[in-house]
Amino acid sequence: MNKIVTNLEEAVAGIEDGATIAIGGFFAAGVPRTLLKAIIEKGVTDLTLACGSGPMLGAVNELEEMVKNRQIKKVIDSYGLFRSATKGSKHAFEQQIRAGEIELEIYPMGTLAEKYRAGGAGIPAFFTPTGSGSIIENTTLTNIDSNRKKKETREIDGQTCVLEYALKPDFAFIHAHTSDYEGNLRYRKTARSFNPVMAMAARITIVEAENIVPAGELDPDAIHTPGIFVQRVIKVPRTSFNITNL
Amino acid sequence: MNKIVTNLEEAVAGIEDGATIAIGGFFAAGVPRTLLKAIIEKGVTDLTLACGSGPMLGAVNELEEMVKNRQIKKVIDSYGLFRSATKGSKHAFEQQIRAGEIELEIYPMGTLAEKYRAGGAGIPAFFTPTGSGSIIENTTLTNIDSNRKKKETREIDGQTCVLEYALKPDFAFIHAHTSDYEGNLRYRKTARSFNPVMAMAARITIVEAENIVPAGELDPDAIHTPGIFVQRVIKVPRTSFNITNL
Amino acid sequence: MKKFEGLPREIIALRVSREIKDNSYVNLGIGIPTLVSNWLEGRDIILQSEIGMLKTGPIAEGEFIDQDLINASCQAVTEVPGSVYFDICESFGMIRGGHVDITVMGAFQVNAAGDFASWYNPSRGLEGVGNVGGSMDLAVGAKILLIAMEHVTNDGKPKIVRELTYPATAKKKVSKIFTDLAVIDVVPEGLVLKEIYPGLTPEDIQSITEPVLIIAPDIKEIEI
Amino acid sequence: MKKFEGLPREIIALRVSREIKDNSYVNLGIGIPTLVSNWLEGRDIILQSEIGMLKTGPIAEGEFIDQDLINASCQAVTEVPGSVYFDICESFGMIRGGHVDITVMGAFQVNAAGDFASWYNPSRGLEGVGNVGGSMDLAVGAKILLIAMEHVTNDGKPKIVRELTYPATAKKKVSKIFTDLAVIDVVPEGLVLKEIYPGLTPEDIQSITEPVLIIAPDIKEIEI
Repeated sequence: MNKIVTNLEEAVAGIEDGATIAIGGFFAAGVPRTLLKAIIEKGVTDLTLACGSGPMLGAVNELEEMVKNRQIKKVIDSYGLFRSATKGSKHAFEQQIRAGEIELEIYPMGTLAEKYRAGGAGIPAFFTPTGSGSIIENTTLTNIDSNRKKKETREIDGQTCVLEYALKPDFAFIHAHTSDYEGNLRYRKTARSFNPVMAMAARITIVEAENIVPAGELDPDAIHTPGIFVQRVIKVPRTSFNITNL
Repeated sequence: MNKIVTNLEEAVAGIEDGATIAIGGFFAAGVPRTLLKAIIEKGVTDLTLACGSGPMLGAVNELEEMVKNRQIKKVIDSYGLFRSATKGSKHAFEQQIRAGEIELEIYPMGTLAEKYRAGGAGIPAFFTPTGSGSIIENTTLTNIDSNRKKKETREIDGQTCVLEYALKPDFAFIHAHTSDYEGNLRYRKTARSFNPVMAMAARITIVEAENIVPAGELDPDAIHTPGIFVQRVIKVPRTSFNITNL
Repeated sequence: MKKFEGLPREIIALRVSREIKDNSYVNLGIGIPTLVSNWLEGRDIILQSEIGMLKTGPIAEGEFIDQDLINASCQAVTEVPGSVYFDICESFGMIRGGHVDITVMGAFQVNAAGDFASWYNPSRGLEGVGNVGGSMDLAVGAKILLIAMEHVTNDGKPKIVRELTYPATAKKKVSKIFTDLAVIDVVPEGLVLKEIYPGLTPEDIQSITEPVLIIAPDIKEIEI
Repeated sequence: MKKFEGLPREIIALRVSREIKDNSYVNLGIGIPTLVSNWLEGRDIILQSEIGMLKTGPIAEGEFIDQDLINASCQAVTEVPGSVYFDICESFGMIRGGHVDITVMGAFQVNAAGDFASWYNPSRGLEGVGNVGGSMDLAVGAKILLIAMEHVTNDGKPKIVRELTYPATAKKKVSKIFTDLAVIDVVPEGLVLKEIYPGLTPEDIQSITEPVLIIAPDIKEIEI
């Protein structure tokens, strides 16, 4: 079952305006930069970037390109803004957010991780204590007022819990260290983070891998993402980058 | 942080009558037989064995011993009875169940897996579509009539879903292939199954490992259960057994 | 009721194997479904086993038996290049999350709505406290659910019924039924008889099937 | 209000490190909490980083920087024997599931009930759409939550307040507060002043703290 594609156009085929794309990685680590470049090249718009913890702050050049091209309709994240308020307020990304031209929807990181997992694992909804006592228990946190929805809460074992729903992106962009031909993946160190759970959650999972090996080369007891979750794999070079962009 | 204990008494210390113990493994594979022997030796009673998919049918000698000693109050499982109805009806275990002397509470396997995960991951409750359209959507499935409770259901995205709650055992008995001194674990092949999720769910997780190595010997990218979930580890010999007892 | 001779179980399994396209991830249940694997050798099809394995290899024998390597029916199996192991949560994430392309299960009863019963035989007693195992998860998560079973019970009673009398595994999930005597599609309009055992007539099949069958315009003999 | 000189941030971190017993799993938040790690060398304490790492080693510099190895603050870090990597769901399973023994976080404000605010500065605008990150998960899952912060804001306003005016991270979770001027226990009865900066009086601390402090009978100087 060969999942290797040989050019970037093929890798991002079928992604249309309005698609929701999960973007793997955590700040600078494990971000699928080459696939982001491919989607910039492709020029599709009205995209929802479903992130986990600021991968676009890590891939800041790609973010700036997408903002300039006005490709982004919405970002879902737990840490979507530059850490420095001063840096943020000067940045075109945050300015589009402040102008309501990009929607930013925020969840606690663990809740967001769990929403992707629920989407991948066929769990339509779950109760979490995270955010109880905070604004999160009352409303969706978004800069587009009309999209703020009231949250359902319930007391379970003396703890107020928030009902959250599964999140199932159309596509996932995944950065892996190694893939075999059948899409079994290994990640490296903290570049793992959101990549496995997003690979599980998306309808079509597209992987950029630094290394590609034949099936049987990876230890079957040490595979992080089984190939059943992966639809396409493309080999990319290992490129170095600056890890501090926040 | 050395978690190695050197004798079985120490490994099962603190387990009292009435405790709930999660038992890892799936039929014959990955079952913590040595720890089961230790609990038989210890002689505690009124135990709830929280299983996943018939580990006690795999460890049938230990099951028979515990049944004979009347140590078991309740078994939670997805596949708790012998496959053969004829074999089952002749067996002391099923006879105690039929007499209402042992409670058997049944869940679909995936729901049970998810209940342990929820317990370990701090998710108090979740909705699952599994069992919709079946008896499971109406009631807890148990041979003790007075313990049958009505289930809550809800339609989500056109699918009837059942609300299930987290399961947090007092102890977990785990069989691992290798542990390091700090309780980081590797399992081997299909002996993994319920072991990682039960290790995560229990208050006190006790591991029997076929191999023990110093910290740093295991590939940090290939550890199945991080040591934070493990309280005690004891080295046990690799013993051969018959894999077909069902 | 008349008793008809039909396909042996192995050949029902062969017919099912024809239904599975290459590049599919497949879960095979206990019984006739397990036999389907015998017909998949050389095919580009990956078997998922709910114990926590992808690309399950053939049954292991003799010195190749490894006590840490079994399938969900507790049979010793083998590893092949590209096999992967994972834990039970990931396994049922695949199953319930709809990542398995084709699920093949046995059944006690199926009805025209695509409901089926497979997990509990009331003759065992215990008021339904039986071995659910992974059956309900497999059923609810199935994208395409194929049922492989004998057309009638040992004592000749229909298993394709108007109303289930055994407790359901799931409702409105069955796509297609493969028996020793027929291949039947489950569609919104009801049951469509597509293929029949050589020498039998649609009336023969109807005589041992409770719901009224729709006869496919292109009905043919079961293709082996 | 009077402005007092107190411990430098590094020494607040040292005091916090004394509070952490050996054999603990610890998560350190951004700010002063991060500095605690400098005082843990040689101790049998394992740091959890929410990006997906246990036993995070010291900050990496120069040729030891690895772009695949950062902590949750996006700093290059190192691996040590016994380090483990895992995915984000497992990481927040540990955090929310109560497996981390001690959590140290910074705060904008804390009150006498143990509520605290740490994630959003209203001056940024955007109506609370800010960087929550893992803060609410860490707070809700904490077995013991220590707050390490300056006692007052840059312009001398109390951060230990009667009512939070910043949006809360979580409620009734703080166990103990470590500042440059004092160590304060949060108990059901309120805030107990346990340790003060050498040369200051309880009245000095009260003068820059909104809720009425209970003075511990065994009150002493902050132990360094």
